Amino acid sequence: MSQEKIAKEMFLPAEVDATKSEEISKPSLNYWQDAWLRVKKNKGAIVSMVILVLLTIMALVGPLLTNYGIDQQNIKHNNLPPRIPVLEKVSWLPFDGELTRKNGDVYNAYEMKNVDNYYWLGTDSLGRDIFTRLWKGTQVSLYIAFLAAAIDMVIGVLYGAISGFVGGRTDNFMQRITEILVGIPNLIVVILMIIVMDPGILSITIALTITGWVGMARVIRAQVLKLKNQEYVLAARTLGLSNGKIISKHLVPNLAGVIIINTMFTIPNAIFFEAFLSFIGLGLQPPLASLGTLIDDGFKVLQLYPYQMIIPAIVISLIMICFNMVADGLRDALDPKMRD
Amino acid sequence: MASNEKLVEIKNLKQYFNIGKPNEVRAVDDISFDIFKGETLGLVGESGCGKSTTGRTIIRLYDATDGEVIFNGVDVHGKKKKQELKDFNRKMQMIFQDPQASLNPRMKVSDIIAEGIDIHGLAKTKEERMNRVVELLETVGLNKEHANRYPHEFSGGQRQRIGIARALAVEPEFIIADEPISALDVSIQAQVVNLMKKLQKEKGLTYLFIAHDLSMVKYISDRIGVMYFGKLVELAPADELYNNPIHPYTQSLLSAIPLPDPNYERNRKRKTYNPKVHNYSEGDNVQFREIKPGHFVQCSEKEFEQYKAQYK
Amino acid sequence: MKKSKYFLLLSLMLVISSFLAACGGGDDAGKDKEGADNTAAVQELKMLESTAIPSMDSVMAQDTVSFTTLNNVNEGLYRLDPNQEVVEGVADGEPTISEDGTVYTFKLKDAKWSNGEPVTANDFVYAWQRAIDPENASPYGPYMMDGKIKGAAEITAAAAEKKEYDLSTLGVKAVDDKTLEVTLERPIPYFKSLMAFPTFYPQNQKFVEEQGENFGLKAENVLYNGPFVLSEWDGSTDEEWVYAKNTEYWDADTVKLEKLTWNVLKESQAAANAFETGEVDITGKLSSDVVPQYEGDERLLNWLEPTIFWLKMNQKNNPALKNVNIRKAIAQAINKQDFVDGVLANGSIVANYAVPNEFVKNDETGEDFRSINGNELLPYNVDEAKKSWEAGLAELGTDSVEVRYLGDDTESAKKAAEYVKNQLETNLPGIKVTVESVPFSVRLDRENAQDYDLQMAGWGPDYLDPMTFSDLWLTGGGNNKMDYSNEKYDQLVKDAQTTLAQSPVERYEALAEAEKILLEEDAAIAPLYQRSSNLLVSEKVENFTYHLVGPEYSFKWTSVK
Amino acid sequence: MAKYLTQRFVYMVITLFLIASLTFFLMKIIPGTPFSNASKLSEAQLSIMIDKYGLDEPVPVQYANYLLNLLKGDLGVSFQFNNVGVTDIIVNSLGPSATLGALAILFGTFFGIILGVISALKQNTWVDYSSTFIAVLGKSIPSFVFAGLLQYYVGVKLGWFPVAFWRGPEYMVLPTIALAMFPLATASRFVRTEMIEVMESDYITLAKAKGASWFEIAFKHALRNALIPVVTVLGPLVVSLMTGSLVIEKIFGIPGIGEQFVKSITINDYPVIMGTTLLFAALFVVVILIVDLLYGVIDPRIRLAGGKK
Amino acid sequence: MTKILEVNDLHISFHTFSGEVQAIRGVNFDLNKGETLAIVGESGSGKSVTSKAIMRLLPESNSDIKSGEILFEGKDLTKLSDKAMQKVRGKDISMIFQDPMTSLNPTMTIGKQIIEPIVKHQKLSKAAARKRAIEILELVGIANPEVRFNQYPHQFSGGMRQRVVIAIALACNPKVLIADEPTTALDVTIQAQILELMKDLQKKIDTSIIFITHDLGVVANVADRVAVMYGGKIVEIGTVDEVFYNPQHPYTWGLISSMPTLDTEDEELYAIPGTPPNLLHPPKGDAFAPRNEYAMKIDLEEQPPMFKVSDTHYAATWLLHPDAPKVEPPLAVQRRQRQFLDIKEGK
Repeated sequence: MSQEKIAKEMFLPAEVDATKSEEISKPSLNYWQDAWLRVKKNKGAIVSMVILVLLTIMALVGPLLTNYGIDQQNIKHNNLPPRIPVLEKVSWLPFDGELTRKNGDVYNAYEMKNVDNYYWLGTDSLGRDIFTRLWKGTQVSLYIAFLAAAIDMVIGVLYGAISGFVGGRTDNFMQRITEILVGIPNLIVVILMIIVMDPGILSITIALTITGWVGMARVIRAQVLKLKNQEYVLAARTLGLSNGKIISKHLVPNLAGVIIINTMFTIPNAIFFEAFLSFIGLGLQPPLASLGTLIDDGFKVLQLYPYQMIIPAIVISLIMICFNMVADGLRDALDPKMRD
Repeated sequence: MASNEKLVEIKNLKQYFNIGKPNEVRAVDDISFDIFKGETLGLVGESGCGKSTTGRTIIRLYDATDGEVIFNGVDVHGKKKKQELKDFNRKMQMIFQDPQASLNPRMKVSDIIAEGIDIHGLAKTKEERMNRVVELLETVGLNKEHANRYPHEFSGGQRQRIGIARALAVEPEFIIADEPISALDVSIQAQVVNLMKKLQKEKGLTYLFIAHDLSMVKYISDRIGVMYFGKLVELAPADELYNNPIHPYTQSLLSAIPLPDPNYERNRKRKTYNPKVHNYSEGDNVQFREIKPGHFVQCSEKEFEQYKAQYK
Repeated sequence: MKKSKYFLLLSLMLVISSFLAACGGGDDAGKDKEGADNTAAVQELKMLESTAIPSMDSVMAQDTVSFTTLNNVNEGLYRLDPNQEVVEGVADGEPTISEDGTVYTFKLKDAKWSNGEPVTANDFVYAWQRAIDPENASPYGPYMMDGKIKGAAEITAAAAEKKEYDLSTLGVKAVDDKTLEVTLERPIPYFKSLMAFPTFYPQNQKFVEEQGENFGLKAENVLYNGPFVLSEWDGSTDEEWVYAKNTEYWDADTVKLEKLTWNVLKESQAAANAFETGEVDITGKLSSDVVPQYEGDERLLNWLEPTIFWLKMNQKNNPALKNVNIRKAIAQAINKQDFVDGVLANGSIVANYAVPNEFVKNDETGEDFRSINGNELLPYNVDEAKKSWEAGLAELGTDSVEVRYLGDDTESAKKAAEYVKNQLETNLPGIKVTVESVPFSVRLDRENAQDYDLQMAGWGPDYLDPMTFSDLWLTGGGNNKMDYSNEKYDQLVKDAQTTLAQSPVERYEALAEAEKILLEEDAAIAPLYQRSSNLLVSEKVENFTYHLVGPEYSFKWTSVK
Repeated sequence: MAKYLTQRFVYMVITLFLIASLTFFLMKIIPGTPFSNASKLSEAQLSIMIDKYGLDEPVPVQYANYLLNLLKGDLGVSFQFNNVGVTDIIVNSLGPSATLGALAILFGTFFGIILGVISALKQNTWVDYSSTFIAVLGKSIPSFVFAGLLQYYVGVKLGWFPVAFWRGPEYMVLPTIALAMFPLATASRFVRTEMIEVMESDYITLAKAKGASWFEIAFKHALRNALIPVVTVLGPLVVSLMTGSLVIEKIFGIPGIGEQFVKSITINDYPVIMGTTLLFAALFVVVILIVDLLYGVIDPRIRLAGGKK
Repeated sequence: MTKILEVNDLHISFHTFSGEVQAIRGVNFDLNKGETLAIVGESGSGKSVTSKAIMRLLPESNSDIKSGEILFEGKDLTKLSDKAMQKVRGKDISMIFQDPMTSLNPTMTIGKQIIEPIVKHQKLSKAAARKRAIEILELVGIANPEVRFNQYPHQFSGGMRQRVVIAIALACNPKVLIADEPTTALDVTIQAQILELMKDLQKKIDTSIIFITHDLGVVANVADRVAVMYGGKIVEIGTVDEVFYNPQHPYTWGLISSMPTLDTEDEELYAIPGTPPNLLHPPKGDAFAPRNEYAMKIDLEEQPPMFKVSDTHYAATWLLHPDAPKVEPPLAVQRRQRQFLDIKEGK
């Protein structure tokens, strides 16, 4: 046994400070820093976040990057496929300005129409630059989505918080109302609202939010009901904290995660719904574009000029995927159940 | 230590939930007892017996259905002005069971502890506030490095001590400890119990100590009350209760506790309790009666005579 | 516990089985799958339509699908042939016309209803009276008859004022079973062609009254006297219906086609797909997005429709549009050629006129109406437009004009809106166009209320005469709705309706003169293009017949190669 | 149970009443006329038609008449089809929509559940990632894009299935797939999350401790519990199918109610709009009720609570 | 005495967000036929992980048996195929969990849950299995078993549920029963009933029990032998009397003296200072050293081996090294050691 080799002095009492074991070696992290660390581990969410930031930046500056205006038409240059300098030389990339006819012939649309310009993502049937319109459309779609999500958030959080916090009869009454609201198919309400109101961004957004907030309200109410009986809230009450302060200091910060996650899921839904409305002809007023209207336009000429649909479809799918991934990632990161 | 001065008088306290509905619950059903200044009153019973509700009703987390809670001669319940309530909140505090749930995860420890200081304006400057927080942290065996941390970085025992520091921040006279140690590991329980005892000595605190761990309750309490289905069935000084349990439920409860003593365990005989044993009939005046000085039992008149004879 | 569980299961089963029942219902429609790749000898075809048949009551019908179906399963006095000529239907030969051209007497053939009863003159009287009867509120009856058939307008007016009226005052009567006499309000040169319109079809009184509420609701609630019968049609919501050859038809020998199956498919691309896979032999009219795919394809059938799209310029609200220079500027600032070539790309042509091309020919000279005025009234000309614009702005004393543009919310209408907005804003400095795309019904509503500045609208004729276009712009005319008024114009059109009614050459010249005033002098509207129809027709189809007014297609002469 | 159902029924009636009223008044606000040929009609004639359809009465009277007729089960007569009752229109066009919807929800939830279970059991493997990818795609690509692609590539290019119409089982394949993508994606995500949670629960550990095989654990023990929360999204899923079917019906030429609805909106056929809205709403509340009852079937705890009520 | 289960040098790690957590760091013990071995320790000490490792119930995705063997009747459970392991579970070794509220499947009737292992392992017909299940329900003291058989867990009280869980565990007369804190979630009176039931049943079916708990009172009640775990290791193991009356490890001292007995009076309780070690970064030497007032320099440097106290009693503390100075254990322990001598003499 090795113990024979142990030197005698090793058996002298050691200086042990028991309080040292109470020291915390990890750096101090607040909730958000901690959540951020978790999100960072989720590669999908991070990549998605970066993509979303890039898309948002592009939505803002993209329309300015070209020399073409959003509504600048050049009918002579219409229906041109994507062509990008340099990349056009790479034969396997779809940026060479070539199109395929129905019978399989491949031809260069730029040569045929005698066009020297480069339209990075091609042009539409009115000869407008798709690159410019794509980012404008992204901007509009994101705007609608964010606005819808923001309105949902405000109404939903307020409604849910009041219902949950006040409780009792108020809660009962408010719950009955939401039950009935839930009983109304939102598609119908949205369509009816859009018909009644003047068409446009605002009415679409309002229509989207008219029933959208119920989901948020329900989640918030459930959370508030749970939180208001948490011991730290009880503790605050025994300390004599007023209701208002309890809401602002204890409930709201703890609801933040849920609100963010819910909002993150609302945004893609709103984008999706806007696209859907465009498709059934209840979309924006021309010449304003959203991703939905762009896809709808492109869908009509899918077989002839596939890029006109595929490009906005890729962007919308990318936005949807990224929001979903980020939302998933945030849910994992913010969900206290996942704490180790 | 314990004096004869009554700090809290609980008179015919009732707390019913869902009144009038089919699922009406009589969580606390007409109980009365006093808590003397400087003592620790233990309250034991099985889960659902109403001991936590009693605590929460006393501190006004619930509005009592009926009855009075007289603190320092003033009824706590009923309509109160904001300032009165605030004063009351300062004097009576609570320690909670779940060290995880009792601290707001979004707040720094310093802010959690200082919450009461802020509410009651006990610190004039930021510096004073911080000094007070550090002082409290040190009182509960933590140090100022911990002030800027968040609750999830602490172990259960540490969190419970933070909870105690929060309660102490407003310098209360009376603390209701609602199962403060039942979620803690054995080795940590002793830390917390020692701390509570120490604080009681130093600050002359009065405790209502709610627990289901009878050996710990016996150790910390001067007197112990036993609850069963919303009623207080027995109340006596700690030793008296353990040595001469009168109510059959108390007897059953005591006989069920395993102790860390194999020899004792080999010989322990468990008694069972069946409420039918009382055989109360309609007219029996079942009341809380004093069998011996300081030893109260819930019983009918007949039982009262019987118990008195038995435990002379 | 148990019981409630089974109850729930049971209710679930019920729901599912009701779904399955509905599923079974769907299967019924799949009877006729044969024929898709049968030999050419089989005289069966499949065609697409954009909506189901709303009505099989010729009196109540008001849309092209109904008219087309009625045209193939029923017949009036006359019908249109593949060359758009009026040929005999139930009428036997030419009518006798009175001196003043207001009384027509028709002799009837021995035609039969599908229940074996003969088609009599009374059937016409009955149907026409039904059509004008305010009780029925037929949308097309008064529209086709008022001002044309004697007494029609009076009946409508009386009913609107809730006064008594007498249906027998309508100028139509059965002299005997085989002789029908029609009295007109005034001479109408195109009256014979009007008789090919389904509103003037006969109806068997006994049958209609027997059927009562059910008349025209399903295949079995209709009587047929045309080349085909509806062998399968389950009512207005049925999206599949079948024509079968009518062996009782007086001219059954001419009819080759045995069976024609119709399906509803609205999406043009889907229609083209179905055509490609051979599921249909003839598509419906295709939207312009799909047409370029078939550029140079022999199966693409293209013809010019007599439908013109123009910008109506409302002079009621916007002071700028009251200014003729401004109107001229707007009318001339839009590059129509680019639009029809680049955006529509479906064979539509530029319209610099208000009466369509290839629409009507002068009965006497055989010349197209357009040959008088040509196609250069108010053409695209940026320089002219700018000049007029400057002048107009100077007159108004302003340097900017804001106009609201009202259009439909269909894809192509939106595209046109975007184009027009862009053209105007590019070519006319200082103009600001706000586009308002609204559903069709809303557009009509706003047109009636004259709540618009510019309106993109189209007009298609219901009978073969330029008057259907010219009378639109009469002062206070029912379709004017833009406060346009020019006495000269009114006078010329009135003359054409009355004094010149029986002198075709002068009549056309008067109408042509009016058109010049409308466009060149007043620039009241800004015509954009004349629409072209496109559909895909399989190579095996022979003598596919389309029409320019009323019903869209005839299959009497169609066969399979 | 009976009391519970009665209570639910009362709520349903209230909801439907509110929707009926809301739709009615919205219809009154909507600009436009139901007469598609209004531009051709003279004013005299228009007034005759307005009179015939009772549109000249004061709005409250119209409302009262509407509600009265509704009570009698009479939804009115369509403007676009001559003399055709709205009830008939609904009855005739509901079949294909219901079939398509039912197929899509069955197909979608069935494969969604399978996909979800597999990816939960094979968490963080390529199986999981690829099923996640499918799910995200299914949720992200608008159904009309998906339908268009399916029609062109599978229908026209490959020629596997008919590209349009509604004549028999083979005609249902493409629209069902197109419509089922969203429920499939949603269900699979939900099942995955729930399965992962359920698989960590004590009773699953106990089942393992009993020696149950993974298959028994997944399908006998876990799935049913994982399905409880999934049932809550079934209601919204059915709605999404109703939403989706408008588009799918349009693209595949299916004579369904969604297509009918959109059409009646564009031509202001008030009675059809109101009738269809009511029907959708009624379907919706019934679906929600069924979902709640399903809840009881799957979860005995709730069944008891429901029974007590 | 025959060894039925042997755990040798078991090392288990978990892979978490923050890194590798060495939950079990070399655990050795054996279980004799018919005995009850109690494993005590605070949360995080590794007692539950050990028991789950025996059943191979650790999550595959993030746990890792790094080394060691678990011998059950001579075969190494760590090397069995999943299929073979399924045959061991429920039949040879079964398990009871802490929370009776969550350890029954809420959507399955009680009967089905009991029948499942019977049908699986004993290949009985449904009817026979049902009969057996009702017998077992009766055995664990459930009245009206015929009715109860078709009920769902939510219709049972906590104590009743735990009886059902026990019934499931004992359905196939297992050779080893692992009870993971089976009474922690129960009230004292129910706890007493369940403990009695378990002892009673153990006698009837002659099974060996590994009883995991942190409640020393329960240990004193049920155990034949006791293993004390700390920081992923067993620090002391011995018969119940040896561990309770003659503890050798300072941690055991702390545990025992931190609990008041009924005669502990006013004196301050002995409290182990500090907090348990973080097994993400286990200390170099004895894991208990930072909280050990008797720590020696070597404690900080090297992990102590198991020193033998008696044939049945071992403890891992350098204090037992011949070179180590003699130290005074806490008062409460001294009191117990005197009691131990009495007991020995009494024997």
